[in-house]
Amino acid sequence: MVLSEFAGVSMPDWIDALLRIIFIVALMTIMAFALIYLERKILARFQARVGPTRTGPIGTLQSIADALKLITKEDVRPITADRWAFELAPYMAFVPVFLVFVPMPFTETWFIRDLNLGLLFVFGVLGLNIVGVVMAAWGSDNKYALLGGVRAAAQAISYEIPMLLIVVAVVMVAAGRLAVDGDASAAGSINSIVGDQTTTPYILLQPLGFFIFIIGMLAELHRPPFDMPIAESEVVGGYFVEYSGMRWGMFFLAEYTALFLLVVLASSLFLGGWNWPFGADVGLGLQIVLTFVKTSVLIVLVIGSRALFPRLRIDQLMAFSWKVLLPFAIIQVIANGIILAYGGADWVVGLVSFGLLAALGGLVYYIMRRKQGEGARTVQTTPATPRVITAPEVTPVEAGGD
Amino acid sequence: MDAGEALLLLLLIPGAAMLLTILVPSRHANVVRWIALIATTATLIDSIWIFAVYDFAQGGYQFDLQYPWIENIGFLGENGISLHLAVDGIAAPMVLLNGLVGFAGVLVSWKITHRVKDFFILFMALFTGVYGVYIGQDLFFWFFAYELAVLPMYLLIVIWGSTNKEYGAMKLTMVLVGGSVLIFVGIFAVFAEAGAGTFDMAVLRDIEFGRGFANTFFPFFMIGCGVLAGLFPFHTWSPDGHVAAPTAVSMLHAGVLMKLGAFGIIRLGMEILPAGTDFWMPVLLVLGGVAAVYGAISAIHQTDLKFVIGYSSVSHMGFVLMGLGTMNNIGVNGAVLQMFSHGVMTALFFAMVGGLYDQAHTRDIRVFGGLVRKMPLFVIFFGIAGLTSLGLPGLSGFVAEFHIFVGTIDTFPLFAALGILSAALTAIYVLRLMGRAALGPFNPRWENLKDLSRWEIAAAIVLIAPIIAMGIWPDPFIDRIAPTVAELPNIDQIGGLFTLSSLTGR
Amino acid sequence: MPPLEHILVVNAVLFAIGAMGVLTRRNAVLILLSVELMLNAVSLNMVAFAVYGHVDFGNITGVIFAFFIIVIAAAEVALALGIVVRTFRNRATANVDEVNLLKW
Amino acid sequence: MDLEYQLIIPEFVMAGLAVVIIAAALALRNVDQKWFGYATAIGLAVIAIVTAVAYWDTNDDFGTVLAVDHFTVLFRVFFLGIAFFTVLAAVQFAGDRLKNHAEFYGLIVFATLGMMLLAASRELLTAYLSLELLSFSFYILVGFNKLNPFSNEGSLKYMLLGAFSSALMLYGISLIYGVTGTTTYSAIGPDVVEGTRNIAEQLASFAGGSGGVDPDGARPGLLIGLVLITAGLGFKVSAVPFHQWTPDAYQGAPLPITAFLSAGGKAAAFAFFLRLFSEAFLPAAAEWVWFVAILAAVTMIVGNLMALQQTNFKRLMAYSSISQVGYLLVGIVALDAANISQSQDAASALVLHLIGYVTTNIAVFAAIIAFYNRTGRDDIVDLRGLAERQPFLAFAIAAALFSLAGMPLFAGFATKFIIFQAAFNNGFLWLGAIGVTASFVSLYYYLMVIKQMYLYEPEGSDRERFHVSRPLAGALVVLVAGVLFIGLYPTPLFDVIHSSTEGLFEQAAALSAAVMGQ
Amino acid sequence: MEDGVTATQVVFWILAVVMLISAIGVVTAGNIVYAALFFIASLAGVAGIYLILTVEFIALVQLLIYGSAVVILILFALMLTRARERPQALFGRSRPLGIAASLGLLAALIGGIVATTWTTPESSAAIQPVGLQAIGDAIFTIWIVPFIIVGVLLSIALDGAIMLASPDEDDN
Repeated sequence: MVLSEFAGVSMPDWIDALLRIIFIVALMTIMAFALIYLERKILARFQARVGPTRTGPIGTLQSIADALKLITKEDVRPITADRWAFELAPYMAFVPVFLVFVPMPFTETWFIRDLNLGLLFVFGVLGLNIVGVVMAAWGSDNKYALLGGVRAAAQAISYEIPMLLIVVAVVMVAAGRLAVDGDASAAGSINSIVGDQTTTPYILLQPLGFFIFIIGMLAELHRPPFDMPIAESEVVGGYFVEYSGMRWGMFFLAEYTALFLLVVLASSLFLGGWNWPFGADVGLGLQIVLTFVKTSVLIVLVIGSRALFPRLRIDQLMAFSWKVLLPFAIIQVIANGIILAYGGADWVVGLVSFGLLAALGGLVYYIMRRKQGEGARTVQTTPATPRVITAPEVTPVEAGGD
Repeated sequence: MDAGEALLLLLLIPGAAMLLTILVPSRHANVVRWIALIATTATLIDSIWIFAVYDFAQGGYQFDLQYPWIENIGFLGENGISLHLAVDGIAAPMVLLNGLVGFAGVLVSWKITHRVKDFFILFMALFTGVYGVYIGQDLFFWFFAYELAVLPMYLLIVIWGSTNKEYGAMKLTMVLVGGSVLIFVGIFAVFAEAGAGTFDMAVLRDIEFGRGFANTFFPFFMIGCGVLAGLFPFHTWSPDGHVAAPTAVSMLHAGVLMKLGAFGIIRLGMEILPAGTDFWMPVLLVLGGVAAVYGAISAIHQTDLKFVIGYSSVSHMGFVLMGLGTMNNIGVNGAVLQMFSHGVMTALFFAMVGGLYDQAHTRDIRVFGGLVRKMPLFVIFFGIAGLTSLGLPGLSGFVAEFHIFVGTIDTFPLFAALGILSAALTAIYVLRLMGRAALGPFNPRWENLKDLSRWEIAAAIVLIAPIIAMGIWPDPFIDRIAPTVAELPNIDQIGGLFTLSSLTGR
Repeated sequence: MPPLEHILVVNAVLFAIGAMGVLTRRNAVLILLSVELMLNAVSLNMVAFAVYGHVDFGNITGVIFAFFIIVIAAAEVALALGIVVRTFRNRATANVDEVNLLKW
Repeated sequence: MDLEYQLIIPEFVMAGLAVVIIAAALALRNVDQKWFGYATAIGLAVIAIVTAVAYWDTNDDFGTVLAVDHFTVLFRVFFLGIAFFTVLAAVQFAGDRLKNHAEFYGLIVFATLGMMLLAASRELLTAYLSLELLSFSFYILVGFNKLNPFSNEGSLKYMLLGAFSSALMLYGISLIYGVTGTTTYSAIGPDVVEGTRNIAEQLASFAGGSGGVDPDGARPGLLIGLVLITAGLGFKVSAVPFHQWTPDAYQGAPLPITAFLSAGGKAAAFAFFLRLFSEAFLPAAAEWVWFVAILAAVTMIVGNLMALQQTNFKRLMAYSSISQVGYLLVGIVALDAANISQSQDAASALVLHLIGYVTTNIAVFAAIIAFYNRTGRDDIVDLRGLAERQPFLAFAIAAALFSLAGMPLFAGFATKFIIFQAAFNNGFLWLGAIGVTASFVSLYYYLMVIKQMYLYEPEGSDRERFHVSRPLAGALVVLVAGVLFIGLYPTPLFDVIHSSTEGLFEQAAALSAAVMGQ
Repeated sequence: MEDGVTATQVVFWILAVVMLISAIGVVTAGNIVYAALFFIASLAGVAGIYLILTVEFIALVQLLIYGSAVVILILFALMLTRARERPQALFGRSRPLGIAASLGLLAALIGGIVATTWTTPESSAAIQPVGLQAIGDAIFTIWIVPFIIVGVLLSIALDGAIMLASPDEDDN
């Protein structure tokens, strides 16, 4: 539909479908390569290095060289690994991410399909890739892989909840605004949400939402400072420690693709996506540029955070999600509900959300101050004992009174 | 006569005594005892009054009293369940019997020191239940009271009993409640079949039940109640229960409770399902006869005093069932008389045995001897009971058994012979008992025995009085019983033969 | 659209498979999975009825029902695993017939 | 859509109460934990009284999902009463032997909330969710003593079988929905008449392969749905053969929860059972009654026979409660499509027996809890000599057990008499006879308990007399008095119940009137 | 119903077969993790059928909720059973009985389904997709009480799971 319009010719459905798939694969590959290159470059700059320079002009072909290396590498499977789980895991991790492309609006008309439930689709499908992670973790028959997998799953699930709640809050705002135009039920579609941000990016209405979304995104992607599942110094490399060659590459590809997709989603939800922020209806070409500018900003932010922040402990990470983000997300949803139900103006929504964000910041600051005040002796440097793995054989407790 | 409140009092006084006792702290044992004594005295007076005032000239049910109880439940009938009380000529002596035995029972129980409070609570519950059965005119209430009478037995035996009490108590309770299951089913069948929408016996009596239905459900009542009356194959709980029970409970049990069975057969079986009597009463007669002989033979073999009396009870209740089985006015009359007579007599027996056992701590006949030297009063009273038991003229037993034999001769002469045989056997064991234990050579082991306490003497006198009264002047009883019996459905009138009531010119 | 009967038969088979799992498995987690299969069959049934019937019935109760069933199922999994974890902490097993202090 | 939220204020207040208790415990860490128990109890009592006063005359519907009629209000008060006594009995127990007290009481309140909603539901989805709310609370509560492997195991088994039974029931519901197109009781009713018409005939014609299936009438799916729902409910009320979880859950659960489970859980399931079967399925009574009757018979027989072999008191009570379920099912069997007033009386009889049974059971458990608080033991032999050590407890237990056995003076006699009479009246003489025989058997094992208390002397190192805490003793006195009152004069209670069951049969009455009119 | 076999029906049967085979895998797999993986496949099949039935919302909810829930499930299965280290008998003794019972259930269900005349629309054209708006409206008006109940229920499930699973100081 979209492509055929773009090409200006009508074509059979199957060709259309094929074209879309090719489009996705191509885009995904390019983006992944670009991201890998960018990350290395940006990180290097942070660390006062120059990064890859040899392959291609200023190292731009480095990613392709990496890919070639991976493809030609021997595919090793540990002898004790579980065959099916080990072999299938990369696909399980990869395919869901691949599917998430479907509702992503790169421009007003450039998307694969404008799903009415696009947001739900993104989260429903993206959540499945954790299955691949767990399969890999378990199938590798490696203690560190398992630890990493367990961490990854726990982390993903924990941060999915505040993220989803925030998306709900955004959808509430969007539905309230769209209802003015007559179709509130379109609020589940990402493109409609973007379309509504012609003058007001939702970051102004839901600053808390943006904050939580970005944090959640980092955690979902196992990006630093939330990279415990794959932290070399803790679990050697996490769930894909036993993988090599292209299978390892698929995990990597999946991760970078997911990064790109979530960033696009964040820019769509909060930064107005393909919109020029001052209301002018810009053309298709500029829309692409706008999308990529906004995503790039976020990408630099994400990559930069790797260099800027130290890694958390796993328990701190979980506590932060459950004890800080989740309550604030819930409060945000309730607040939105109350304000919108009583027809509050947009600026009220924004102000309240900003107030909540300030409160969150204040709370975190207070907690950190208090922790520091307690002195260094309470600082734990090792993660909590992974008792899940080493649980001793427990003899049944003697029968007796309660 | 319309003073039904007197009947209500029979239930209220012991009930109130029970509640009052619950409130008394258990350390005041004497208060408890006195409450019980006062209550039983009051009920005894009430019972006597009812017995005396019952207008035998008028006959039928009197003292009618009806209160609504459980209402508005569609399938329990339009009138629901009512608290309907009344006595007829059969119930009146039974009420008196219960009053007497209960009173005597309290006297005999005076010496109980273990958990006095609990004992009297349960005793009063039992006592109330028995009254309820005698005076209840509503099947629900009747059954309620019947179960209430059975229920405390278990605890009474288990706590205060002796000799294999766990077994005896459990057996007794299970057999009796098992019997009541049959009654329960029978009651519902009758209710459904009658379609009168009431459990009121007064109404149900007037309803003609089909022969087939009656033949099917008569045995539910006959066996269900018969179990309590020691009906032959189901009698084994009775001696075990008697032996295990404490004295007062044995008294009430043998003296009153077993009569409930026979009474139930009259009330539920003969009155409500008369059509079933033709088929089943001969069976009852045969079983009664067998029980009479079997009980007597068993009694001969026993060495434990209580077992002797227990089997003797079976035997005597066999007479009662025989009498009922004759289905003629004299036989049934005799059965009712025997119920009364045996009730008082066996209560006396157990009171005496209890008095002995408390001192001797054994009931083995073989170790006793010459007790008359130490316990003359005991021997006299025991003797009176024994002589009543073997049917000595001048004592109540004779009157009753004579009626039964006469009735049986009229219908089943052969069984009359059986009955007389068993009376003879009774003579054997009673006289053996007397000869061995009371007279005979004195066993020096019993040097320290004392005679009966005054409480026991009082109890014995209370019980002996009606024995002698009925023996020499049975008219007050027969006056009340005979007309009522004559009005029972399906009763053969054989007035031509000898009846004592003819003496009074009726 | 496939005929309603086909969907129902498929669901019945799924339900029966789940029931078989419950009845033959002895590991608590596996029993739980089997129960989830059964619940899936139920929600599919509900949705099928709602979709095929809602022209006539004018309601979408079945869809709502399916939604709630899915939610309940998730809660059930969470709670059941809490209990299983507790069992494992106490007894080091998750097989229901090794958990046999009480007669089964 | 206009929803009258004031109708369900008590439910909201209940949820609020639970949340407040839990939150308060987080805030007030230094307060003696027993005050949370007493606060809960007071809260429940207040809600009960206010509900009874304020809602008794209400007869209204909340949307299509809840009915707030006499039946609802009666059960609201009833459940609140159950919870009240449970909490009262639990205070000392929880203080001595459990942790997380506030959550404990909070979950009890939540479970009660589930019960209240269940009794009010007039729609299958709501009913199912309420049932799950109740069940979930119980799954947790049963395993609440989390370091005790028994508690844990009971919880695990209860949970797994409970989930299985939910699935069965849900499948049945889906079939019902598929056939009738609705999940509202009152709307199911008329369709059921159509759907189950001559099911036997239809099946026969189908089996005969004649292909002559009546195109608009053949709906055996409905019958299968009914059977599955009954089976699922059978699990919830623990009817044989769906009872396997019961003894384990009962034995494993902390004692107050065993009490609550046996009283509240059962009462709620039967409230649901009754409303569903009288409002929705009554017209098809002829089709399902045999199934329920067999269920009842088997339950009574097996429950009692299994109880005979038990040595643990909680397990004994579990089987005893199973057999009680059999008696209660007799009340369902007595529902009669053709005779609405008979049905209503049967329903009232069922509720009466339910109330009697629950009162009695709570009394038993309250007494056992008092005993357990002192001794920490719950085998039957441990009760030895209780009559010496604490005569009042022994009396309360004995009275309650006699009541369960259906002995006169106590609730069990009158209520069983009435419920069996209901079955007799509906032509189920054999079922009533089984019931009577079963309760005769039950007397045996109750007597075995009573024997331990009264016959033997106390054993072991602890033979002193002991005291029962005031609130618990007070609760026991009230309960035993209640047992006696129901046993001696059930009429006033029955009148109340009767007026509350009226609403259940309005629809059926209208239907049958319509049939008569044809 | 339209005549002939439409593409949708083909897809349906493919999904159904996948779903059922995976389901059989769940109940027969000799390894807990495999069972869980089969379960995911089965769930995906169910979600696909939801899509065919035009209820995308339920399909996505299915993926979203089960996706997460099941992953936790597998994790715990991994941690708890250590299937690799200690192979366990995963079937109870009553296996034949269970199979027989479930086959009986299946026969009864299929018999009932086939024998019943279901109310279905004349043609599948009459079948309209169930819109998200309709679902939302229904949940927040008619079904508000169930919705609230589910809310309460989820919180107690969460509370209970945490309370039960969390280690205690006297835990060994």
